[in-house]
Amino acid sequence: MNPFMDREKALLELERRIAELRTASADQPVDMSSEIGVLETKYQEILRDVYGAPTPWQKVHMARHPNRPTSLEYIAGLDRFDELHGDRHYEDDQAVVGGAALLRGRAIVAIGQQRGRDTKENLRRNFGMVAPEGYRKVRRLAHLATRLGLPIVTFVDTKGADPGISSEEHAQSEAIAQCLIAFTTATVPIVASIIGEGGSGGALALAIADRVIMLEHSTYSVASPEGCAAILWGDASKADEAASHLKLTAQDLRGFGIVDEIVPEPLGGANRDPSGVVTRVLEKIDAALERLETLPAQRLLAQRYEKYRRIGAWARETAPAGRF
Amino acid sequence: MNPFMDREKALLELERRIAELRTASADQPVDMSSEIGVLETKYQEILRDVYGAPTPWQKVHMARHPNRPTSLEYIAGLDRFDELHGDRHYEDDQAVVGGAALLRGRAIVAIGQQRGRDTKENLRRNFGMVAPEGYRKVRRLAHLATRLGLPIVTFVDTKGADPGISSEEHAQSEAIAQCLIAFTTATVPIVASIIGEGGSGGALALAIADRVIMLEHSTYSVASPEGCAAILWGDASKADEAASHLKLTAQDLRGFGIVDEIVPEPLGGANRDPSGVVTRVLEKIDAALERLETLPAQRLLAQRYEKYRRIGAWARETAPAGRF
Amino acid sequence: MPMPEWLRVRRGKDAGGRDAAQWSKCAECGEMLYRRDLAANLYVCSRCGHHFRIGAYDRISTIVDGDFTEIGGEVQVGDPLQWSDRKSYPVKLAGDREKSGLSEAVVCGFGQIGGFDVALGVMDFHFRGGTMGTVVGERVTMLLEEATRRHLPCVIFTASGGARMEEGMFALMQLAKTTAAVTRFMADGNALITVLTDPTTGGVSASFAFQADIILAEPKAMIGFAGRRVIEQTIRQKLPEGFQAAEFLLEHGHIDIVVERRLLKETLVRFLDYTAKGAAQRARAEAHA
Amino acid sequence: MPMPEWLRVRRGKDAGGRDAAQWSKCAECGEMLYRRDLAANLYVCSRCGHHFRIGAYDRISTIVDGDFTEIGGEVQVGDPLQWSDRKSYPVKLAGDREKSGLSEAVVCGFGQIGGFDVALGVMDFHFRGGTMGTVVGERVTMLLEEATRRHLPCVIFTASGGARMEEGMFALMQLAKTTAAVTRFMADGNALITVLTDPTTGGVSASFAFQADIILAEPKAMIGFAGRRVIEQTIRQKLPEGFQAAEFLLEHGHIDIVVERRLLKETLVRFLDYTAKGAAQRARAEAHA
Ligand SMILES: [Zn+2]
Ligand SMILES: [Zn+2]
Repeated sequence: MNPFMDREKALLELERRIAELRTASADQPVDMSSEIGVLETKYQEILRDVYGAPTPWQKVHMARHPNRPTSLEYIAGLDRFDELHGDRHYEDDQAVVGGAALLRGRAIVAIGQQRGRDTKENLRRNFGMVAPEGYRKVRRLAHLATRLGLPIVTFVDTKGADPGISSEEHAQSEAIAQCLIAFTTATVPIVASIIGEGGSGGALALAIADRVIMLEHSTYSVASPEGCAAILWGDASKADEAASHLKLTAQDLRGFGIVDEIVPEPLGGANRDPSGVVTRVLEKIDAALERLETLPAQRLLAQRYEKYRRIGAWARETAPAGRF
Repeated sequence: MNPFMDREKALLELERRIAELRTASADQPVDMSSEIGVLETKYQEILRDVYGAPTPWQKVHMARHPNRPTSLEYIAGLDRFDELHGDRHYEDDQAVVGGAALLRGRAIVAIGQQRGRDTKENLRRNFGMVAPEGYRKVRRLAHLATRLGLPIVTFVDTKGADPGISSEEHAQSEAIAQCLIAFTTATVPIVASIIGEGGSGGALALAIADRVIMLEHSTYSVASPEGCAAILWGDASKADEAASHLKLTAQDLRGFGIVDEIVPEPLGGANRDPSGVVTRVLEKIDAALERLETLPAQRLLAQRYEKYRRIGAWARETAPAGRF
Repeated sequence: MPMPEWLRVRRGKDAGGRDAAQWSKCAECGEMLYRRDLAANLYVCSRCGHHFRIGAYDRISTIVDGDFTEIGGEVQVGDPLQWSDRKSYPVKLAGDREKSGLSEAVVCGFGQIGGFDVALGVMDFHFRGGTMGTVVGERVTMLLEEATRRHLPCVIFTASGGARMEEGMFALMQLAKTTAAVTRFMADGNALITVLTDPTTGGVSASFAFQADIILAEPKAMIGFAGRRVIEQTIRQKLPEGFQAAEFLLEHGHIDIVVERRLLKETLVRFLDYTAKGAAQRARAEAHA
Repeated sequence: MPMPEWLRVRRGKDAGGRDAAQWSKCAECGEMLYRRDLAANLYVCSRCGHHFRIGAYDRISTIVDGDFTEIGGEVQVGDPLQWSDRKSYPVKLAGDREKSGLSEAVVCGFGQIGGFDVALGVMDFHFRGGTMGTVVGERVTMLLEEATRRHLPCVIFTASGGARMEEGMFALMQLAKTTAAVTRFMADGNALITVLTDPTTGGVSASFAFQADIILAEPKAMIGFAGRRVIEQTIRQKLPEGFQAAEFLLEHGHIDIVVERRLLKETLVRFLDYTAKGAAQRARAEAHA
């Protein structure tokens, strides 16, 4: 499935050998710098070859990479974080993590979708697929943020909302629909960062924002490529084809004006320099908040309304005026 | 347990015999009016004897009488009723019934706690003990009423909130606490009627109101007499003693200023003339709404605040001013 | 009821694109129904009560008193992603236009229901499965904005397979856009009533369908966020009968009422009456301020 | 930390009414603990971490920076129902006053926590089981009203068996009164933080305890609406271990955090810091209006 797998193994093997040589040359007086240099050149070649111009489907796998920094890595980069739990009714959905935090001295509410970093955590986090209880936790925290004057900072990383039986029984539609209302009406600045995969309404529920930041190799789409292929062609295995149709890359979405800003990743993806990427994203968020924090609530809401009002309004904008 | 049971049987027997004689005298020319008169006098004597000056504990049983009109009888007396279901999340709790309605031409939201009128319905209605899902339905309807400008009319009839495992798991405390907030902040007139038993916070959740009406033989207390006896003396069987301590009668509560108005019941209780009682209660509600509907929202809220602010503030009112 | 002129003009064919002289088979009980009779019975099977999916203009004719003034008809779809798979997106759209007689998956406009002026939006599953793209989003938003200006209640009939794949993220963003319109509409004190019909899923169910003050549904309508197939693939077992049916949602407290189609108009009229009376009552109270 | 003067004056005896020289047995692990050491360890068992119930003034001394200005002390209880069972209500009250050194089941006032001015209410289970009657309701209401006037955040430690039977409906009405005060306090943009300690049930849990912006709880505190005994009688079976414990509520999403007593003050300080920063941030934004 993962189109990188073979060559990622080759890269890992090269990395291992370079490290071995380095250790060896440190221990003994033999100069191995030329051998190391050869391997490093080869390494960079493969890297560029594999990751230099990834296809949309390759980007999907970069976005899903198990070592790609998750919400908790970004949260760990905050000055301080106090997690707040639960929807006040039924459960504390572990697929979403939220709480009060400080970012560069500014008090915020941070909320992120959290997939697991190993199998065990994936089970506990439901692979980052949020249930209605989780979206109700998000809504509650958005209300809290509004009450306390704390800007909302979200980290989006989900294949989509949880599609299980109990999620349907507990009104997943309503939970997302009300989350959308909470973010639309929150009288504090909102900055959303698409850090991994942004899948459908389950992602949008955390991504109605005054500024949307997206990592270079993250994806954000109306449905997961697998879901899209299943819906259109009844065949989830055509996901790679769907991926190229969906225009789900940061570059596409920046061009459409749906994403405001792209944060570059190192060659090979965010997983090759997690802390650097985290720092750059947090800097962008901080800069966005700096600009947004001078807007009084009513101006902020009006601007947010207009931002979403415009998307897809082209036909209307060219239609003759005075229709009513 | 029921202190009336024996004499209620005697009354029923007399009723049956009077009816028999009436039928007989209608069929044949013999004049039986004197016999009938004798029985009727005896009937009235027993009635006065039993129900003339009921003790608090007797009132508890009158309030719980299986034939006493329940919320659905009052709702049936409205001009029109469209039931609305559910908490939008998990369940439609059948222990509480609510919807949009017309009362004497006025559009309202009517909400009532509903116990069963037989064993089967009691199971479905959980004996009128509302679960968190039910209180969340109530809160939703109170918000709807506020949004649409519909006064809220409630019928209180519960031993108390449901004390089961799943109610605790689903945050019964939070559900009631938020209901209290919804009623406190609703910008429409609220009229509550205590039509049967009003037990503790589970009753109050529907009874924060601009006007509280209470049937002559209803009860309204901080805990059910059984609960109070268990709490204080570890012995629920001392409920009759608790009942007299608790000052749970309409007359006591009117005296305390906690209830605004008493609606008289026929000798023997509301169950002896359900439709007459229903009509009188609805008239009182209508009259209360007529007075309240000329209050702008801000005056209404200020008046409601002051009403509850005063209760139990005696010590403070006599304290020296300018403490702070 | 007689077919109003606007409907006669609008409707070349019936909702399924078939000639009215044909027979239709009830998917529930198998009964063969003459389509003229079926139409007269509001597209409800006279034998088993099964509610057929109904075209937007047919729906409107069963709900409004007489006239209906459509708005947003001039909003025509773009092809923002230049999508083309087996067919190009514009070709797919042209086919659906031809087949359904509709210009897009929702018809919006103003009319009266039981004498009450309302904004009315009706989705139609026969056009791209009722999926929401930019045109649906734009028309619904225009409807809510104009209803806000006119201080009118809004009734929306939903029928949707979700967001439209071929418009990608532009489709997903319509959830945000319509939500924004709903919040302004509601903040202004207007009532939103939705009627969920078969099927209502995905992006539409996760936005305005479940943002309404009052939520009605037709009997047995399939309503949910995820589609049945997706759930079954996830849990690797068959879903029970009736899962995600309107009655299931009612029992789980998600919706207010399940209403048979023949009672739908009078039910809406009653709720519009409550709404109008409520607004008048509030105005009277505030007049004393 | 040194005992502040106000506390020395207030506290004749420790919370349990016992002399500080005595030994106490840990209810959890059985360890015998010298009460002076126990007090120094914030009344937490040094062996197993069990959190003892703690008196209101002891609590305040562990939370405020220094001074504490009590309000509402002059509010004294009436006997509205003229209640008398085994003993009269006034006799019961006098006994609890003597035993606990408290005038009622809550102590309210103003002080600083980590340099932040706050309104602080602390309930005490040792006075009538922390039950809420008119004095508790009145003092909490006064606290919230004064905090509203001063635009200060409010922190309330709950510990309560529910509403006080001996004041009947006057006690129940305190739920309504304090709720009213909470809504005005919050509508004014102030933050309410509650800390639920063992036990928090009935009328207190069903009012301000669960109306807060942020809800903390101490480890293993028993928190619920109905008491354990009532539930067991209703369902006719034993409840599982840990049912209604703070950790159970956390898992079920009812509360925000479970915080050990030794971390409580610094946790409160952090939340007061967020609150203060948020208010300042909002004020800066609105200054641009
Ligand atoms: Zn059929
Ligand atoms: Zn111990």
